[in-house]
Amino acid sequence: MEQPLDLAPVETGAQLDAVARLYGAPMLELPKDLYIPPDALEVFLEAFEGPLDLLLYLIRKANLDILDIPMAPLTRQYLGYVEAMRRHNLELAADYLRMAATLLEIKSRMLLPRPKRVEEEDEHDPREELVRRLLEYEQTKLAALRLDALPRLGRDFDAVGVMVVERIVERLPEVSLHDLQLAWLALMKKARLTQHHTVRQEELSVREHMSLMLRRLATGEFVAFEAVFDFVHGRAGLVVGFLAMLELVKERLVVVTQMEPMAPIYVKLADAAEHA
Amino acid sequence: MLLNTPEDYKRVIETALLAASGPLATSDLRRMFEPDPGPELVRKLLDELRADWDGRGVELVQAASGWRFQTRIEFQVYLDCLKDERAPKYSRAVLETLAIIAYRQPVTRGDIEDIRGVAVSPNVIKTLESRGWVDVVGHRDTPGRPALLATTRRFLDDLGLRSLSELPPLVEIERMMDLVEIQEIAQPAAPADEEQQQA
Amino acid sequence: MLLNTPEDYKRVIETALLAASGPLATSDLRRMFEPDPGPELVRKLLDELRADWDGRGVELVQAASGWRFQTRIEFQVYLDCLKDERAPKYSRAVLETLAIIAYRQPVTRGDIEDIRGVAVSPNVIKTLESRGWVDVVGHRDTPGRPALLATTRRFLDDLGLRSLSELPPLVEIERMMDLVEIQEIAQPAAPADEEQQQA
Repeated sequence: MEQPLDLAPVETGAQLDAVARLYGAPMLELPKDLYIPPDALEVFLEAFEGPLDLLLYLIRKANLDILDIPMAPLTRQYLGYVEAMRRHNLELAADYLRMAATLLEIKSRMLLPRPKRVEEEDEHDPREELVRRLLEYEQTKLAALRLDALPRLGRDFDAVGVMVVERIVERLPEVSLHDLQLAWLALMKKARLTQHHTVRQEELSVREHMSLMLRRLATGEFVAFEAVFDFVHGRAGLVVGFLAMLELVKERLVVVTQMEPMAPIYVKLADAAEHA
Repeated sequence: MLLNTPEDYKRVIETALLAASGPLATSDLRRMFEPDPGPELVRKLLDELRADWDGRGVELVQAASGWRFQTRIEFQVYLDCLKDERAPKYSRAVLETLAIIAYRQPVTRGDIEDIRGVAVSPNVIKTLESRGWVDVVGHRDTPGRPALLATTRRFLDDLGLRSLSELPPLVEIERMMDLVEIQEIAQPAAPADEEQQQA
Repeated sequence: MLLNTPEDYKRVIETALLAASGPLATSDLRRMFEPDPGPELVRKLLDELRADWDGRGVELVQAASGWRFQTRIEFQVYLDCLKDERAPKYSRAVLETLAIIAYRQPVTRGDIEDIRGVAVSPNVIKTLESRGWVDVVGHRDTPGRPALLATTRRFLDDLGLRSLSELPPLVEIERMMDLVEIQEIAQPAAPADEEQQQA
């Protein structure tokens, strides 16, 4: 398949700009003689975004009617480029080869004699799909140019953003009861502690009283037994308080002393007692 | 500071818009006040503000996600002198891919490759994603479940558009068949570009 | 855009300062113009600008490294409403430790470690103490005399509880344990979060 490259005429550098503007891509013509410096070919092909772009260029350049593309010369030209690429050992993208096969197939189908009087709907122009793709791609190229021309933040204008002066107020995390509940649930699940660590409501009151009593005894002094209790909550409060006291004693957190039967009872923090 | 007159409200709105890091919706602006002045008053004050700023170097515009003060294009040539780096210039591959996503969304990478006739480099998509203009909005229910790409609100904001319907209309296929017109359309009407290159 | 009058220069300077990401020195501002208007004119225009902005929500100030527009402090209360900050959240370690102290008080750090199965970082306790939710109510009479931790009055107040017995009933928790797998718990089902995302 040794064909001379049937390229458009050589253009001067001055014309390059104009061509580039017409099609939105930098165009570079190859010299007409047979030897093409590999660099030039590479640069030429890099100007195209792919086979569709190259085909569009060839069609528009030659002023061809896109609805009635003469397949033979177009295919010949296209294959000329592909062959040149191959000869110069340029990495030939698979997309270019696929397009070559498509063009050859369309060309051969157009050479087939058309059956007479075929129903109109069945009569497809073999070029139809190619034309559709070319037009769709051209539409995309134009859309890209228009998008690029829209005023764009950072390039054509900037957003205004003056400094905000503020006194820093630290925001502390919020914790909801739900969060606590979930945390406890996760703990129980993780440690499989369900059996040992479930807490009943009553027990919570006891625990609260334990903390309260410890606070009351915080001075480390002996405190009269009655003074440790809360009388405002009535009987129930006293019961809970007593249970809390028993728990504190059991956990050896407090020491309860009585010098002799019927004498006043005193309570004191266990550690304070030890160091007294 | 107490707000008594509509003028006071306007000052607060103006200040918020001047200080905001992105566009503010009218609902955002209303959130600042207690009681809520309602959408009509806020809208009216925004219109007044826009008129107040007429003829200045900064204008109040409405983009997709709300209102924003932005510099006028004519002032960019001066502001560019203060910038350390030039705004990125996108390649044809990036711009064409963006155009396909913008006009035909949601699309897969395969759709883009079909239209452009070449493989899409992952860098092209990455460029658009890291600019915040494109993201994955789902997956097509076909083998491989390819990601569906769409443009973001940020894309509209950055181009000063309120919605996709404000994109320049696609050139109709029928018109493209006329070669002469194509030449006119294809003229990149971007004077800003040229200025930048000179700068 | 050509600049003819000092007023034109002032517009450009104002625009540059409004759009700048940091303070601009007069030397920066002069760089925008060709020919250089000189420091006196720029300084004079800056003074004029400062006066122009008097009484607005934004003021022109001279900082160490140059001039900048900034919001007036009185407007902070309004601008704060626009902040899209997520409320900070305590780590799981902090929440679990707090739950253990609340439900099992008074407890030592060792108790907490036994229940959680991992070492408790001193920072976790410090976080809860500095919040005023936990304090030391005594020491256990064992070797090392470890501190006994309990929740405070402030903890109850901040969570809107009158007493510890108003903590979520654990019976209910146990029932939940039977019904659901933990996976649902892993998702923070905080309605506040969703509201923020909509905003």
